Amino acid sequence: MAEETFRTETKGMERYPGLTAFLEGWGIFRQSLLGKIGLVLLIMFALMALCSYIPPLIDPMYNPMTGVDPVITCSTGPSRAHWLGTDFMGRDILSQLLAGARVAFMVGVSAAFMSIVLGTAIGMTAGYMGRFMDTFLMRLADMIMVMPTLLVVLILAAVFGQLNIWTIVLIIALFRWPGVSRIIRGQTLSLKQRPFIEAAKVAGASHVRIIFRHIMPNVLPLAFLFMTFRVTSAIIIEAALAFLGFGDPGTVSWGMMLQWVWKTGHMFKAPYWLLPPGICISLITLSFYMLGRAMDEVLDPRLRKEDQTD
Amino acid sequence: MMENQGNAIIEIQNVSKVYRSRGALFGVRAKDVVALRQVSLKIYKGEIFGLVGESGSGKTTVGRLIVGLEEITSGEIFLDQENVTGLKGKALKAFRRKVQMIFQDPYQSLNPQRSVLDTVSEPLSIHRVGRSADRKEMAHKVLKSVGLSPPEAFFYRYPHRLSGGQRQRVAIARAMVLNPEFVIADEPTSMLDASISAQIFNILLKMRSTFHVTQMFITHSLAAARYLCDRIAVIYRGQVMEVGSGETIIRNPRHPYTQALIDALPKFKGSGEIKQYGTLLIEEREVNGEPMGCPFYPRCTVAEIRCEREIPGLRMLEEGHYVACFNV
Amino acid sequence: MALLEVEDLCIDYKTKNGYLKAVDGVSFSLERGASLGFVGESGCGKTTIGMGLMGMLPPNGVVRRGRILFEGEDLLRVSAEEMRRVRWRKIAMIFQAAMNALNPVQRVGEQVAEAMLVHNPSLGKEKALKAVEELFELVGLQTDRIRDYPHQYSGGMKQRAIIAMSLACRPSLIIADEPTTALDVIVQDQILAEIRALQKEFNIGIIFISHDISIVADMCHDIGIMYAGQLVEYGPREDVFDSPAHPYTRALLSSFPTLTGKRTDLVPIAGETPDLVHPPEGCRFYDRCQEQIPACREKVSRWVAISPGHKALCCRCEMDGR
Amino acid sequence: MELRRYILKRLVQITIIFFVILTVLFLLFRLAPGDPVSRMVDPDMTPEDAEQLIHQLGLDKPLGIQYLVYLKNFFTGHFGISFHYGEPVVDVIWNRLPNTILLFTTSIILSALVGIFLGKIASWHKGEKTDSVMTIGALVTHTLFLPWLALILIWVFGYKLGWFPINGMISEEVWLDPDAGFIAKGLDIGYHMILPLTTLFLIHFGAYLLIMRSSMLETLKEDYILTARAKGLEEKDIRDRHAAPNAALPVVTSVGLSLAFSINGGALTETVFTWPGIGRELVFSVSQNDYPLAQASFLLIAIVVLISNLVVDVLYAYLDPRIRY
Amino acid sequence: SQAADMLKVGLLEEPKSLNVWRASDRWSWKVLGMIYQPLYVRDPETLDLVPWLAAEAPELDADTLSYTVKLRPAKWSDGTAFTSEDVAFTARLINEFEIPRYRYKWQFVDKIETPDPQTVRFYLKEPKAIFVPRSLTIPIAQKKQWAPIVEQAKKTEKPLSTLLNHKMEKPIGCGPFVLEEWRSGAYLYLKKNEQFFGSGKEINGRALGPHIDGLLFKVFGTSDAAVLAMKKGSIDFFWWGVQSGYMDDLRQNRDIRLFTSERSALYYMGFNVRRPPFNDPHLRRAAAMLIDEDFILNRILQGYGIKMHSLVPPGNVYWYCPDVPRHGEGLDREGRIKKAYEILQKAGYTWEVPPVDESGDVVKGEGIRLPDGKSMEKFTILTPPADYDPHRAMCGMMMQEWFRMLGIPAYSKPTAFGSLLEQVKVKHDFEAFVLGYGRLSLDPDYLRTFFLSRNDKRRGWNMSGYHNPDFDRIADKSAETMVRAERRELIWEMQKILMRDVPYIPLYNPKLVEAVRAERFKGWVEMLGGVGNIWTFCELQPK
Ligand SMILES: Nc1ncnc2c1ncn2[C@@H]1O[C@H](COP(=O)(O)OP(=O)(O)OP(=O)(O)O)[C@@H](O)[C@H]1O
Ligand SMILES: Nc1ncnc2c1ncn2[C@@H]1O[C@H](COP(=O)(O)OP(=O)(O)OP(=O)(O)O)[C@@H](O)[C@H]1O
Ligand SMILES: [Mg+2]
Ligand SMILES: [Mg+2]
Repeated sequence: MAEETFRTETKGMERYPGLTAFLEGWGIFRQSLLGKIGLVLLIMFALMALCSYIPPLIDPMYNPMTGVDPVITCSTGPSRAHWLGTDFMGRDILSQLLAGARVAFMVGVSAAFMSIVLGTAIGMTAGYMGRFMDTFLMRLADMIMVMPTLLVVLILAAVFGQLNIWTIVLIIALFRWPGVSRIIRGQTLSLKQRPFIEAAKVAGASHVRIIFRHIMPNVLPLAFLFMTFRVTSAIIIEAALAFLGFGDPGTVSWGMMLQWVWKTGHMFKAPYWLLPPGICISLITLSFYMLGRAMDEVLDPRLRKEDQTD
Repeated sequence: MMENQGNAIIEIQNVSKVYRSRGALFGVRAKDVVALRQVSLKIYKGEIFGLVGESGSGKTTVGRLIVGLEEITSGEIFLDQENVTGLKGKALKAFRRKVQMIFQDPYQSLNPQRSVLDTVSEPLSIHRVGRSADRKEMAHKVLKSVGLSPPEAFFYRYPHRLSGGQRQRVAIARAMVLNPEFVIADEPTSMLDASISAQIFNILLKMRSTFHVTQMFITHSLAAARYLCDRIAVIYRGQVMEVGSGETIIRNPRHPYTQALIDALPKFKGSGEIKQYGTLLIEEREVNGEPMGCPFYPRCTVAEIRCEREIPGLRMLEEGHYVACFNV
Repeated sequence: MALLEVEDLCIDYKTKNGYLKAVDGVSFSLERGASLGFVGESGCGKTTIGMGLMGMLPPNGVVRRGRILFEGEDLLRVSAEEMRRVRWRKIAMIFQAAMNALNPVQRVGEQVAEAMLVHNPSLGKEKALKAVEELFELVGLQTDRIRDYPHQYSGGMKQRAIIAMSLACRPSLIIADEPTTALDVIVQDQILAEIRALQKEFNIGIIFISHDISIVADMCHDIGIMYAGQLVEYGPREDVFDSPAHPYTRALLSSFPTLTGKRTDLVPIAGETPDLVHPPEGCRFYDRCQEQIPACREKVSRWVAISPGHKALCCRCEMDGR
Repeated sequence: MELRRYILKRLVQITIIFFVILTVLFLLFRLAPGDPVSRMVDPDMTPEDAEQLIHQLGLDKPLGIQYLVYLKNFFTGHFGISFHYGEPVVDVIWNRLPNTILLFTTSIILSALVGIFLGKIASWHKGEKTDSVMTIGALVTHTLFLPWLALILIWVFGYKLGWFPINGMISEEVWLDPDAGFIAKGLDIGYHMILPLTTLFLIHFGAYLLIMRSSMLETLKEDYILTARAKGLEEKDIRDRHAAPNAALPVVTSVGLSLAFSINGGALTETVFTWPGIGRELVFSVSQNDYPLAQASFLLIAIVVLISNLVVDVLYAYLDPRIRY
Repeated sequence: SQAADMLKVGLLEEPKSLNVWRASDRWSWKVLGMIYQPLYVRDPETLDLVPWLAAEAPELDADTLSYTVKLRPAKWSDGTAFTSEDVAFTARLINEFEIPRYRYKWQFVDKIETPDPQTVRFYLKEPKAIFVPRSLTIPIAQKKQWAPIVEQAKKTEKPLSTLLNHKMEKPIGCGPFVLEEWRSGAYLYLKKNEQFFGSGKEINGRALGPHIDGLLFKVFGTSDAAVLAMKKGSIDFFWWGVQSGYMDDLRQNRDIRLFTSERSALYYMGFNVRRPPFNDPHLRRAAAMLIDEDFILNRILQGYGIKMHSLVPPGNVYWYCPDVPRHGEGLDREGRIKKAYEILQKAGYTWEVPPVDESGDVVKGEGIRLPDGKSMEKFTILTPPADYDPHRAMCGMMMQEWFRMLGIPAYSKPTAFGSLLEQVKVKHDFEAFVLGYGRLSLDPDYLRTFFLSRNDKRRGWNMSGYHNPDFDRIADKSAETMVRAERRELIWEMQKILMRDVPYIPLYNPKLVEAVRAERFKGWVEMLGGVGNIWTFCELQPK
């Protein structure tokens, strides 16, 4: 009888396991204050990134990199034409800030995506293949892990010349996979031991089938969780690099804006220029971080708030 | 059906298993674990064979060796008189259609990301049996036979929405869907409540009676073995101590270890009869140097000097009752 | 005066879906030096009773009503600080998962000593450790293992250490929640023997919780059968096992394979335990009961005395009794 | 005994890893476009001068020979001569290293201690206001963009309020004064350290707080906490004596693992505050294409991270009796 | 000890090295310049050479091709006398060790004689215009201090390396200050040199001190820290250009005075004229037309700079030729595009979408084709990286945009310095680049170095690959012409040729703004290159 009611309740959705899982996850996510704050912030930044296309359409002087206000030749505070003021060349800070959001998303998401793809692939290979492959890959991971990524990118930037933003993204991805791969490897190792994998083996499943049907679906959520944390670190590394002057000079990123403020000596007198990029970098990392923690709660059944008192 | 000799479906001969610790480069090698030592067993067609022993005695290892989840260290395994030791590739796949396994922990043996239908029909798709509609049909049938009805209600459920008993049924269904000849059930009820266990026991019995599946039932509970099994083997530290028909082992245990085991069990039905505790075993006896004799020697109450040096082989006491002890 | 008298104890857990009635209207009593066993399927509320007695319910657990009279004092009315003092000194508990009940980074001896020192700080560490040695001898542990860490102990030794710890303050009541679940039969046998001997020696009351009927049957004078948060049958061991009154008890017994006696077919209990957030109106066992009558469905069952000290919570018994 | 073996094994591993890094660095810098000589843009520098210098620097030798020289230099412990300073790289590094160690270890220890302490408190008040404030505060400070935070601190405390010095680590008034004693000099360094230390502290303690908090929450669910409570221990004692020591273990590991990450922050802080340490030297030498110096600084940092990871592991084993290698 | 009248000077970076033969960075020279002195220095106003360690102007004997220099009586800071031996030692050391950067100024000196301690005579192999302005202005090292080091170095496998890598802890010089203490990473303290030859004397009409007790060089690392120190009064002089962002702030402070000086600097864009498309002077001229120097000056430099019309900075009044072709002077952006279009159109370039449409309006040009009909390939403008010089990187960005307006597919690519120079100077694999010099020698010999056909080789200075026999001839002649006025004619001619062929387009010459605290010291001497010059430090007086 209990079964009967159960069936009618969820009959429609049972066939769409992805949707059910998503809705369930969303239910938990919604309870998390951090998650909500993070999401709101993130949406804000996404809007900023979208809006970044608008100002140059209004007037070429709002082009974040090359546009200058014809009458303003030095850094000025907020005004009607420039809501956040202008930088030392008379470029609009708001347009730069918006363009920076776009770059941050691009850098963060693509670097994170690449590094988790890499990390997941390597972690799964190492964990599943074991033996020599495992030792080799994990030593490699150890080695890369002990390297301070920023400094590595810095050295590469110095050695191979000013790096283009995509190269930076690639390098960040190349140096940020070990953390992911270690976790994924651990997960794979423990999954490999699980009876359901053995059951599949006993049923005659091939390695390919086990990896793709049984292990991958179980590690992917974790990989995606890590993606949010990787996004923050990628954004920070790019920003720091740009701040030190090793960023892609053809890109207006927040780190670059901070570098301009700092290097052109405006930092004491132009708070309207110093504050926004820094706040943006900090907030976007905060938002991804919060999102990650909230997702962590969704994914980690131990933290599920069954015993929620409220 | 008890002693249809010569019709062994599974025969394992002198099988040993050593887990070698694989020290990392420059690492310190831990000690090798001898999980099984020279184990020989025969399992006859149509019977339920019980393997009983305390934790760590090597019960699971026997099962895993038979289904080929673990590489055998020495010895041979035969399925229908055919040597199936160390099969690879196609042969292994073919072998796996015939031999299946049910695992101990129903919470762990189902992939949380796959629905019941996926799980149950997976062996079919691995072995390319039928089309997807046929597979669904077969899954339907097998789910029904393990008592999950109506099966449609369970098709799209995920393991986390199933109770322990239901999960174990799905696991049994998965093992049964290929119509195997031989199934190993590794403590299928140790995580379940008594009332649910009884359901599972009855399903296993039904499997035997309706599908004629030979089974090996691994358990640490002699009571369960007694209920289910035609024959029972008692195993201690990787060695078979005693083999015999269920009733013989329970009523007439000859090996001191089996006796201790039976004595240690609380027996409640005979009311008023409060049992005596902990009399049969002695504290671990010191063994000098490498243990080379009977594994039970250190705790045995009737041990002699010989037991410390020699490993007793299985001796037939009477038809179908074998004991590995010098003193009986 | 009974050592412990529990009246109409109701414990709820607050959950997302509503109040989960984990323990509902449980009453029993225990004399000094006597033992009482609770048996039931997983999730029927055994542990919850134990925790309720210790005043250690999880944050979302609430005692809805009832009384717990311990040595004449209602433990539900005392302050948190007083309750803390009662714990271990008067009532000790051996937990379900003994394997993890010891702090992995502290030496076992220290943990046992701590139990004494908490309630008797003036004892001093030296003396406490001396006392620990005695305790170790009592439970059959080698005294030179006092300075070891828990991970150096085997399962059985840990359980013994915990028993030693439970005796540290010579309590008058010990609650043993599945103390042998993770152990092998032979070790279990030894531990149970130990507990019984000690109980006799120190005249301790024991509440023994297990899902294994056979163990409880061997260990306890009185048995309480629990189902879905309720005590459904209660009485001396002989009565309950020889002439079980409640259909659930009967079903439970017949689903349990035995070593002795005739080899009979097991009769499993069909169906599953009810949802405790929305328990059925009438008898909670109704859905699974083989002997159900329509009245069970509507009427809330009442206690029926079968024989002196033996009672059951069942409509049918009530009718039959009449 | 076992521990010693384990350490030995790890040391061998570290040596191998180190060799790989050593070689990769060599190749990286040698295969890079542009040699240090072509950087000299002074028109007074004739092509002949350039060839001469290249010869003197040994850059015209075959790569294999250069590698051997590089290895020899490394093992004789002098890392070659800095292109920029013209001094042996070791001298430069030894000069900077103590400064980095001073700033870095102080900040790590301080933030770990405070983080652990606050994390403990936050977890204890889970769900209450204290907890939310601490968690959110930790999240916010932890995700602040470090260079920006440094600039803001400079702006507020250096420029607006003028309370603290914003660069370097000593002031000449004190150090040129012959009467200034040891204490005065120490205080002077401490005074200069306030802002950089605050920066690093603010960034790091949040991470430790969060880890400690969640680890503590995990620990509080363990059965031995139930035992402790059943024993009648006071809540304070349960927290401090049973939960915290266990919960702090993951924090120890995370200190080790996040070290590489913290070093990034350290380098940025040193750069912004001109703290004469290895991190700043690395950033500077990189921008100056001073390969030997950059190489050596990086190697040193790698060694420090590798060794501290080992130390953390050993410490972990020491703190957690379950772990025996 | 801390002297009362100590001038505190802010430095951005620490000196690299106090070994005069090695030091090539400006930070080292700011310190070394206080210690090591040359024979002749430049007058702050006329920029003419005035005798410094020398007693009078060099005497040329045209027959023997020899110069005789009389020396002033002077003492080294350790108290020993400064003699002709020291001068000869220095010159011989340079030639013997072939010390980079110095060698080329001395290799043509055949023989050096020291008739007496106060006289030194140099015999030249051939006439050389640069001898007096370049060779005789090198710092003189003390024989006593360096001779043992030299002996040591000669014994080693790589003498030059050994010499250059010698760590000089306490350099001895004849300058107004001596090094007292160097605390690495923090400061250098220089004491007044009691033995300074100029003390109390009047040289070049200036009463020399030094009137201050010491110099303290504080290393800041970042401009903001230095500017803050300046405002607080903890330094008196920040020896580095103040960025425009700080200026308002500093200007408001009554105690702070800002000096704006011209510099002898050259920032330019160079082309690879060895291969298409920039082997065509029309295209180069069009490029010169497109580049909006006013924008660069007003926006990027914030007005702190002067326009460069020629490759010699206008501040170098004697050699600067005011009469060169000025590309695009006075035109606005549209005018420039139209003019450039015109030039290219005439030269045979074609477009799919011409940048000027029929109605004469400027649109974005597309699909430019070379006169031979091939479409112009994408090319990169290599610029120094933004961290090294944001101005030049920014100029690159802007030029890329301007070129694209005309349909020229330019890509600005800030490149690490090493790899930029590798491509430009060693491999000659590039199309265009932006480089520059912040401290260009006042002698215009570099014009010759940069464009002589002979110098178009690996690591050679003719990076553009410019070949012009006329130019070569005039240039070679200028090198030998020892009469100043005659040489000027030739130098002017060279400038004209270059600005017609534009292998390099001069972009800008930044001005230098330096800040000093006015309340403590007076007597700052303004000069090309800023107030931080030897005259200032010799003349500065406490108020
Ligand atoms: N993968 C392995 N590596 C090393 N040793 C192993 C491994 N698997 C099992 N062992 C060891 O082999 C012995 C037998 O193990 P096995 O799992 O067969 O026992 P079991 O009888 O099934 O025990 P349980 O009742 O606890 O399931 C044990 O001592 C165990 O520690
Ligand atoms: N903290 C909690 N919050 C909500 N529900 C809980 C909580 N703890 C236990 N429960 C629920 O209360 C009921 C009784 O739990 P309890 O642990 O007392 O059962 P038990 O009889 O001890 O079971 P087991 O034999 O599995 O130990 C169960 O349905 C359980 O799911
Ligand atoms: Mg097993
Ligand atoms: Mg329980």
